[in-house]
Amino acid sequence: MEEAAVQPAHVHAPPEGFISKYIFSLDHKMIGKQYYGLALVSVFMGMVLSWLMRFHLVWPDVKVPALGALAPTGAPGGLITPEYYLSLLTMHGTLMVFFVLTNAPFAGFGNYFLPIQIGAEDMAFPRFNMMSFWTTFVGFLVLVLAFFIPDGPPTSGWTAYAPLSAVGKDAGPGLGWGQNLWAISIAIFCVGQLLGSLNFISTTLDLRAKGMTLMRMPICTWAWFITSCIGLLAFAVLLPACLLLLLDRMAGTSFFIPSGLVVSDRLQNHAGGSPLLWQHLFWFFGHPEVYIAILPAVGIVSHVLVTSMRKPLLSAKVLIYSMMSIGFLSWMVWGHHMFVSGMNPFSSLLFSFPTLTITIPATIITLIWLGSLYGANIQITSASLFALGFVSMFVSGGVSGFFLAQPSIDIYLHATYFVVGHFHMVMGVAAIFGILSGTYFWFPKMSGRMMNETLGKLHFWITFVGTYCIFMPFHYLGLVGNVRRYASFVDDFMAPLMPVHKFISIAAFITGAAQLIFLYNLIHSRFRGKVAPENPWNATSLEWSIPSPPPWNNFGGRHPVVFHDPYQYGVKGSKGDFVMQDSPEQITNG
Amino acid sequence: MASTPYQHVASRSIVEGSGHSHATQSGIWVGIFAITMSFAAFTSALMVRQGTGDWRHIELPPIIYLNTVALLLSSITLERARSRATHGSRSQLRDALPWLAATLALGLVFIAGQYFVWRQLASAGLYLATTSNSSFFYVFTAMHALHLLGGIAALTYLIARIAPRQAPPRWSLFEGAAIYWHFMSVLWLYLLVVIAMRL
Amino acid sequence: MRAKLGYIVGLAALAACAVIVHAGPSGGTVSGKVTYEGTPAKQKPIDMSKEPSCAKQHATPITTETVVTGPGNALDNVVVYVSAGAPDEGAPSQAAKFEQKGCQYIPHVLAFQVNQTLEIANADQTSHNIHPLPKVNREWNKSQPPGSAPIVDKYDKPEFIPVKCNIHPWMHGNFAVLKNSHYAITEGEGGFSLANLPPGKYTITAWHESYGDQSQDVTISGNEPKTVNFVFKAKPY
Amino acid sequence: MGKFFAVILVVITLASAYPIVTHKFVQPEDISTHGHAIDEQLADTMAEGGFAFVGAQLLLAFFVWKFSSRKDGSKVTHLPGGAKLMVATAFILVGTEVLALGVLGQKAWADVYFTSPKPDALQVQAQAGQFAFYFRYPGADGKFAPLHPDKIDEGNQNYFGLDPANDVEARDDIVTAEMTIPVNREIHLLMHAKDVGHSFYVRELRIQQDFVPGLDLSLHFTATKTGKYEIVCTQLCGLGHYNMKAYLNVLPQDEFEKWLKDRAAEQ
Repeated sequence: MEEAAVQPAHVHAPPEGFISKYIFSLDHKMIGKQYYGLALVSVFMGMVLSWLMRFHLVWPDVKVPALGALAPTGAPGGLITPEYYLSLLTMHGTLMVFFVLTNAPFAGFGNYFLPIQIGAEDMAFPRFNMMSFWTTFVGFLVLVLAFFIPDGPPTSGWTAYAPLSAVGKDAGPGLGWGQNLWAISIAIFCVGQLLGSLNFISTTLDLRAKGMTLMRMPICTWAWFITSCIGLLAFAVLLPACLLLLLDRMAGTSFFIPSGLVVSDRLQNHAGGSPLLWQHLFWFFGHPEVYIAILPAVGIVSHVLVTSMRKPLLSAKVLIYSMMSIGFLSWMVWGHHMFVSGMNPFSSLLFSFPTLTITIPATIITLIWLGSLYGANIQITSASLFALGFVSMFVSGGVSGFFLAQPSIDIYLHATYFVVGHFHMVMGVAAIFGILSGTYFWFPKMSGRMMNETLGKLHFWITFVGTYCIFMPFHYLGLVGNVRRYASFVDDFMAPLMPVHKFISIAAFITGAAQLIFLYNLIHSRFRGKVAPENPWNATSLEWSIPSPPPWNNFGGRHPVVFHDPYQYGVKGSKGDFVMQDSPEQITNG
Repeated sequence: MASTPYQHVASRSIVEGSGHSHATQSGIWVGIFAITMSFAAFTSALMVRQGTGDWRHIELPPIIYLNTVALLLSSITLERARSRATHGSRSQLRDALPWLAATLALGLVFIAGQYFVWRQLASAGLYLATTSNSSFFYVFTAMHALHLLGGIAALTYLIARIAPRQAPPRWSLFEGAAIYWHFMSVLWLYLLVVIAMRL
Repeated sequence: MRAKLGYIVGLAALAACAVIVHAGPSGGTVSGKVTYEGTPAKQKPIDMSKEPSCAKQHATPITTETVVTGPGNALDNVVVYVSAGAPDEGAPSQAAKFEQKGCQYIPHVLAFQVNQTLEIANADQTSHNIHPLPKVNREWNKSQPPGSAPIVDKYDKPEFIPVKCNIHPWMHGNFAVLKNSHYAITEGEGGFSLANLPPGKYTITAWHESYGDQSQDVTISGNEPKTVNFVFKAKPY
Repeated sequence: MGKFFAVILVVITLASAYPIVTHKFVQPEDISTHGHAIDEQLADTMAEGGFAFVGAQLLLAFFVWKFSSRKDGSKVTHLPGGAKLMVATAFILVGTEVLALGVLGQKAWADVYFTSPKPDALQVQAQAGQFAFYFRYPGADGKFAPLHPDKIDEGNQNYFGLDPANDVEARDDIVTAEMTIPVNREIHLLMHAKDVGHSFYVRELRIQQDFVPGLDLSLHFTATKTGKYEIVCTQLCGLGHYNMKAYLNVLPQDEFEKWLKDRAAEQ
């Protein structure tokens, strides 16, 4: 019966040959690694772009001949033009939000570990899974292509507000084919994510091993599941939005473009469109996207923390319910990005309350972490350090969100560096910390080798202090009224703040450089690292019950049966202070 | 935190047979959910856009109602096919074949019909960018047609698999395709109402 | 003050090319004066306060230049050129120079030949953005940070091209891309003179950015001087 | 190593709090009648948020200090009260705080958006376009002439698309690049976007409002202090965004009238 059930369940044969093993692989583990690799490439690209921006802001008249050679129109003679600054800004945001924060914690780790953690041999639809990655990859290529076209990369920011993004090249460089490529790339990306989310949901619902009830799933599995539900809705809305944008740009429709616009002395031939429509559609995706980035990190970090604490969380259930309610609330708050956008002021109030309410589940999550640390026996590893760093970042970024959720304060702080500081901390850096924590934690399982702890810790200290040095001052600048997305501050109210900007830039260069330590550690350990045992962290979830790296069908044909809740730590078990999920032994509290 | 061994080890994925047929089912439903979501987005766009003036109603070519009939018929024929092949054994599937073919044909008729509708509007001088109404009309109908092509592909695949000297397709695939196809009919009815009332 | 200087520099450059190009058999000369009748639109002072680095270069604010007049109803910035009758000529080797100084285009109207090198320089402390708006030629739109090298370009079809700076909306100028070297731009007294025209029948056209163009035919048999005058109708608004 | 983390975190926390506590970075002086409400709201939020920030970070640091790599390793204990305590804290502390602030905050918002300008408010129209603001005063007839996008001619300073040839009303409209207003007089700002989205941000006025193409919004405010302030665009509008600004001159009533007369002469 069980055999009959699971034989067809193994939907693909062991991969033979390079192509089917490494390129068009159906194996969720390889696909997970591919997503992670794509994110790794994107994150370093995005980081270099941010370096160029920070450099241009503080040393606007210093020539960078190399850059001049790379981008002759964008940086003639190595001087970055204002439009190229906006291109860097747009590409940085798009790469980071879509191809890093969505790919790595969700699609990357999720693909690799969700099936294993629920005791499945693969995703429900391996072919969709493969398509999902390669679609995303094409999206990536289309986006990057924008660097190499005469028109230059798009310049309308990652939010691509219409009509700037819709009227075409008259509005400025990068808004011709650059913007087309952006919209096409994001549309393709949406398709990839939809396929992925569909896969995650079906897999979680239907391929759980015997005994793996929903409440016995590890917290990160839950996070991925909730995230895929959010993603399914979010990307299903962004896709139509991008299509309509493309129609406005290429087919002359007027969904987002009103009549009577004069751009570059040219009267635009459109009528009756609504710029706010784009903002509504975009933010209806955009805010949930924030949680698509952060929830998987929350899950990963909880998973790592609980393992390093050697004791269960105060309550995994409460944590999971809090994540759910965040996911649920995320659908009622998109308008808080539009307080000063000309939306009806009454709706601003309607949007501000659910936004403020999100603070409650977020606080619960934080308090659960803190409360669980009490009386714990924290093992300090690179993984747990990044997890603890995440908690700190999550608090810092969350608190500033509390300011922006209030329309009255947002009148002053909207579109200042305060906002930039806020979302970089809570959505950017925090999520990155989650990814890094997950990397140090799962690398042994994924590669069969340990990462170098000394380098890992060095990497942590520089990154942790560095990110605070970069993003805390952003808040101060915002309080003074330093406007974001400015290519330069000459002849300007903001010019006196230049010392702070210099400090930030230097911190950014150092912190960025420190990431090379990580890259080196990653590559070096992959080949030279010391061989990893099956369960190096004495962890309890299913991924640690199989060899490192796992065989192509995860459990080698075995069908794990689950007997316990995921985190049986601080107990008297046969192996030590923990009992694994699939071990039938009785649990006696220590 | 303590839990006794063998406490609720039952989990539907194993007990109720193959998790994968379930997965196909829930996959289809999840997909349907996503599609619904994006058409909801299109509709809300229409609502917002309607508020901003220049709203000129368009004359719907009557063919569109014939197309509707064809699509609804296809759902019926598909049901006939399903009742023929209740458990998906080879012979039952063979009996279902003509009905499947009929469904496929009706689907193609619908697509062709929609094409004529577009031709008629174009000849009436209504193109994609002419008015906001025409824009929405083309977007709605084209997006639906696009999704229906997916269903047509699925039917073609099934028919090919049922053809002789082939391993019969998994029953769950058959059911999945059926659910999707019916959803396409429902979606079309919804769109037709929106189009007739709003555009 | 600086503006005037700029004019002279610009014109000197033009005169220079004229001389070199016409090192050939001398011919007839067509000269005359461009005037207006009626009241031309009032030229308003330009407020550059948003760009302090430019504003402080102008003791008194400069005015718009859409209709620049001289004594005796003279109309300046009119491009007078041979629109028909003269053979097309290859581009001269010198570059036509267009400068952005004090957030103003110098000269306001720049005439040069098809495929002649065009050099656009930024003499200001701020980034400018040059956006010529051609209809038949290839369009481009580039920014020029302070201290960066001149933008070099050429146009391969004859056209009158409005030029604007997106960053400083008041900055507007004109390129006159012409088929041959027989052209002049009126200045001060509104006078012009097209020299060295070999015998033949010519159409002389005068183009003004606000008042459009006028043409007159003239036949030259030897190297006698001919006079052609143009009168444009000025509109108060 | 855990203790080191605790120390670093404490340092970071105090260092982060220092500039705030010592008011190193504060918003410029408020010159509006409604701004104080926003400032108070910001101050309250800063106090409560700051408390939450410092509290949580220090607690984290303390726990990591105390409970990392312990000698008596295997013996883990649990927080008395457990999850219930945490949930209760979250709801009671944060919940009430959030709602309180939420409700209070609405007052400041209402001051700006839910009141209509007095009939005697001075009407000024602001037009945002790539990449400059221009302002229009109705002139002697007190009427704004209609706008004709096709008539826009920037080279001729016709930024709004007025048609003086045909509209008599247009002939006395005063168009300026600086916004000059009388002190202590309510201003009714009519906002019009020429091309793409822009925003009207005056820090000292505690005013920020987007220009939405095709949707003419309006604002009203009263400046209580003479001086020259920066009006900047805060909505990404293209390559010149960073350079899109104008100056706000707040003058005594009489000087304002003189200024307006001089501008009228220039038109």
